[in-house]
Amino acid sequence: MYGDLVNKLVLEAKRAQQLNESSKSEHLPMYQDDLVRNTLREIEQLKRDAELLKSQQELNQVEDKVARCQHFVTLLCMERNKRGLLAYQKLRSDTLDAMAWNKHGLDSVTALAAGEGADASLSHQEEEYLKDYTQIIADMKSGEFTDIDLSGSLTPPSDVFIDVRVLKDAGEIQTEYGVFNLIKDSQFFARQADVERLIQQGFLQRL
Amino acid sequence: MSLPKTLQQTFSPEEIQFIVENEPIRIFPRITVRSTVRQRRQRSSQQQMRWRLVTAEETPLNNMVATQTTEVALWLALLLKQQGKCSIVPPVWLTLKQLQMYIDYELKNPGRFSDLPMSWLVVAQLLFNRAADDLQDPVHLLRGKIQDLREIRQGKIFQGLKQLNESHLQLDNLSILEINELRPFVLGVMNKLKDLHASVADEEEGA
Amino acid sequence: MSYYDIDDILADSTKVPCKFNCSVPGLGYLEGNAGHPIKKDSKAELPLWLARILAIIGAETVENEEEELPFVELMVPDLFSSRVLNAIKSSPTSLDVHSLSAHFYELAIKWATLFSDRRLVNVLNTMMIERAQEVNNHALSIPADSAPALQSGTFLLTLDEFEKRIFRDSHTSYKDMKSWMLRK
Amino acid sequence: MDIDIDDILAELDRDTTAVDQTLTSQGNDTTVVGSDAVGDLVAKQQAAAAQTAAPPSPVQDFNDLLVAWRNERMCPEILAYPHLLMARTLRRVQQQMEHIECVSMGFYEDETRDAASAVANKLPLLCMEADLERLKFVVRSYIRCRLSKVDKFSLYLRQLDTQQPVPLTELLSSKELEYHERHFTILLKLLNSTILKHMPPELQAIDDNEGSVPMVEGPDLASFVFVRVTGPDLGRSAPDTDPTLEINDEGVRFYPVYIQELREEVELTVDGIYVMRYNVVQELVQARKAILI
Repeated sequence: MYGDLVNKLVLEAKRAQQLNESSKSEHLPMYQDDLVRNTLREIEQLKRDAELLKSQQELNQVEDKVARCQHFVTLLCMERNKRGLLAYQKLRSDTLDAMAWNKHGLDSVTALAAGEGADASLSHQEEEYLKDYTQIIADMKSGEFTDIDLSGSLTPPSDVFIDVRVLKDAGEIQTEYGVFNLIKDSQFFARQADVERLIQQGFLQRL
Repeated sequence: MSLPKTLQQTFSPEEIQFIVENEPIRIFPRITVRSTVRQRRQRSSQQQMRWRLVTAEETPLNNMVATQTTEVALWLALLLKQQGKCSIVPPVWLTLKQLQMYIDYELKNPGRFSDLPMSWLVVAQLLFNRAADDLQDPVHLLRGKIQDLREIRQGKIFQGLKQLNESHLQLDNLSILEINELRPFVLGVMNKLKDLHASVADEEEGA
Repeated sequence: MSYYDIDDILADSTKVPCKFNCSVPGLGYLEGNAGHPIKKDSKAELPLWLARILAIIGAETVENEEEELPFVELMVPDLFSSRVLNAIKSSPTSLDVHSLSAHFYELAIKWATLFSDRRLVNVLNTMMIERAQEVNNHALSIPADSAPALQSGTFLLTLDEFEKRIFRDSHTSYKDMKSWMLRK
Repeated sequence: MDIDIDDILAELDRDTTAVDQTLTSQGNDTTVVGSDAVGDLVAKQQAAAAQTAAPPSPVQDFNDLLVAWRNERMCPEILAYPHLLMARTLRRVQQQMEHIECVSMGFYEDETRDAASAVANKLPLLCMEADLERLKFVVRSYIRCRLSKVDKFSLYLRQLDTQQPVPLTELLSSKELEYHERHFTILLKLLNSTILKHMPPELQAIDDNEGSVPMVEGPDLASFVFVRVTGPDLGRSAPDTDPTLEINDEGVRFYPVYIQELREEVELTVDGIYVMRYNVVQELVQARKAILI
């Protein structure tokens, strides 16, 4: 039945969505290249059917109504396929957006730049998109918003200074406000804004 | 997405706390900051440090005199308290006697909520954790009363959820944190009820 | 409802019984009979996205015919049969909605829209409110650190996608609140 | 209206040794049952505003920003960008950062000279940093929220451009407009290269509302919101000044509203809290007579 293929794609999207919701973070399963391509092929087939119907109709003037019913069915099947394909891709690009706003974006972009993206779960076009979007965010953060750090924490600042513990050795780390020497299991008192990134990256743990 | 899904429909409890922290509260400073005009002139060369703030009134801080009560934003009070520079004057409703009165009211009026301040739960919680020694009554007893109040009110709220409908609800005297906790449920169900009723709305229009 | 909404797309793939009002050659595949025509008055289960449109459009009125039938006629699916509606009325919370359809409410809204079915809306109104109380009780009482779906008893397994979302969102809200209350 | 930076500076630098009138007149801790602290805060700002000249004080601006942030977060549509307020706020953040930097440099110099005053000065610095972080947080969260709506309504906003009573350039900031345009472009590029260009031309549109499911999603203005009715200018002005307020038989002030879809009239009393369809209270929210909570 037409539309079954794209249903698989949408179910795939649903699974990814559920996974992201239950884990409260963003994952992208492998891009379903085959399903996408076969769905596009189905659309081509439908388009040919539609044209065939049209020419038949012009030739032998079959009952108008029947021809139009057939025509509608092919049209609706194409529409359905289009909706499924776009929804699948849109859900993925939304996930990429979310990744770009948090550390995964930085990581994946760095990974891409380092040529590690070859076996990634993203399609080539998605890699491009992620790079472009990361650049848009970078540009948004500059200019009048420079001081705001748009990609900073969305948890309200409750304490300016906090106690942190070092989770892994990382030597000296230069931050905007000074140098930290990160030795595993040591603790120190730091300005939250200074160490936010290091906490996000898993070097430090807030006590 | 530039805003995590969890924050698109509601506030986090931390954000509610942040909102409440901007409300004023009275403190007893343990330091004197106010200097006379003469004093200032004398040390014009060596400038005395002043508060200059962008989210809260700075005047009370710059006029602080030890043991003379003044009113500052809650977050400032908590910060000064943490630094041992003030004690906090607990709000008048935060005593065993007052809380018992509220509890009695809640029990006597199953269909209404007592007019506790909008921020009662947040303020109580913050003062319990960070200014327990400033409270009039033992903190563990106060906690118990607050817990009782919360449970009684929650019971009533849940009773009230049977009234969900597609038109509207009036929820006077619910506090900001109680509202926030309920938000996903109430809005989720009411929006669906609205859609359900909208599905036959056209028929009425025609009738 | 958003074009990109995954749940709406899935709800639309639900098959509903239809009766064809005319014979159409080449549409046999719709009833699993590819290569053959579909005959007038024959029945087929069509996905809602297809059935919904075929049920409202028909041939345009030809001059000498007074009223044109649409291509297909929708028949009441089991989902909204009086048997099910009676079961809902007698005990909404013991009904296994999920086994009826994973998108029960969504479909009901679509169905009610198509047929202006006020009776269905009224039954569902009561059902939704009653079941929602139960969903809420579960969302509140299940411990914050447990995996809710696993040890939830049977009720949570009977939820449709809308109810599941309400459960998940409320559970998260109560959980966040509890951990905020425990914070120092 | 131009923003006069000198006025802001003058405001920030005003002499703080004067006895604050608003302070001595506040004795609200004698009320037994807690009054609404937001209302108190507002009254205080009103008094403060009356004392100083035209430009809003930092605290006033911050409170307006808080309201804008809270409304935006809970509102189904994207609200108009407060251009002047945001310009003042961003400017203030920058100046305060510079100020704190100056003070902290002075503070470290002081330390070598005069240990006692250094300790005394540490506290204000700590407070000022916390204060600034709070302002930055609200701005950040507010902008991120708006961007998520710009994305959600991307196509809708493009169509609005021509027919909207408020032009898009008023609705969004120039940065948001740029973001909108660029993000739409790369999204379209992605959809084009993976899907659209492989389809028949008649199926390539992404703003086609004629199909069985319309493609462009606008805000659902009938969504429910929690709203608190504050009275005129968020309760800063006396109720008598608002001709749209009515008084019922029990002497309670209310705004009459009408739920179009249900043909139902409702009285929204001042200080009441409601769960209501957004389109019913939209005007009250925009006129600062109610706040989404």
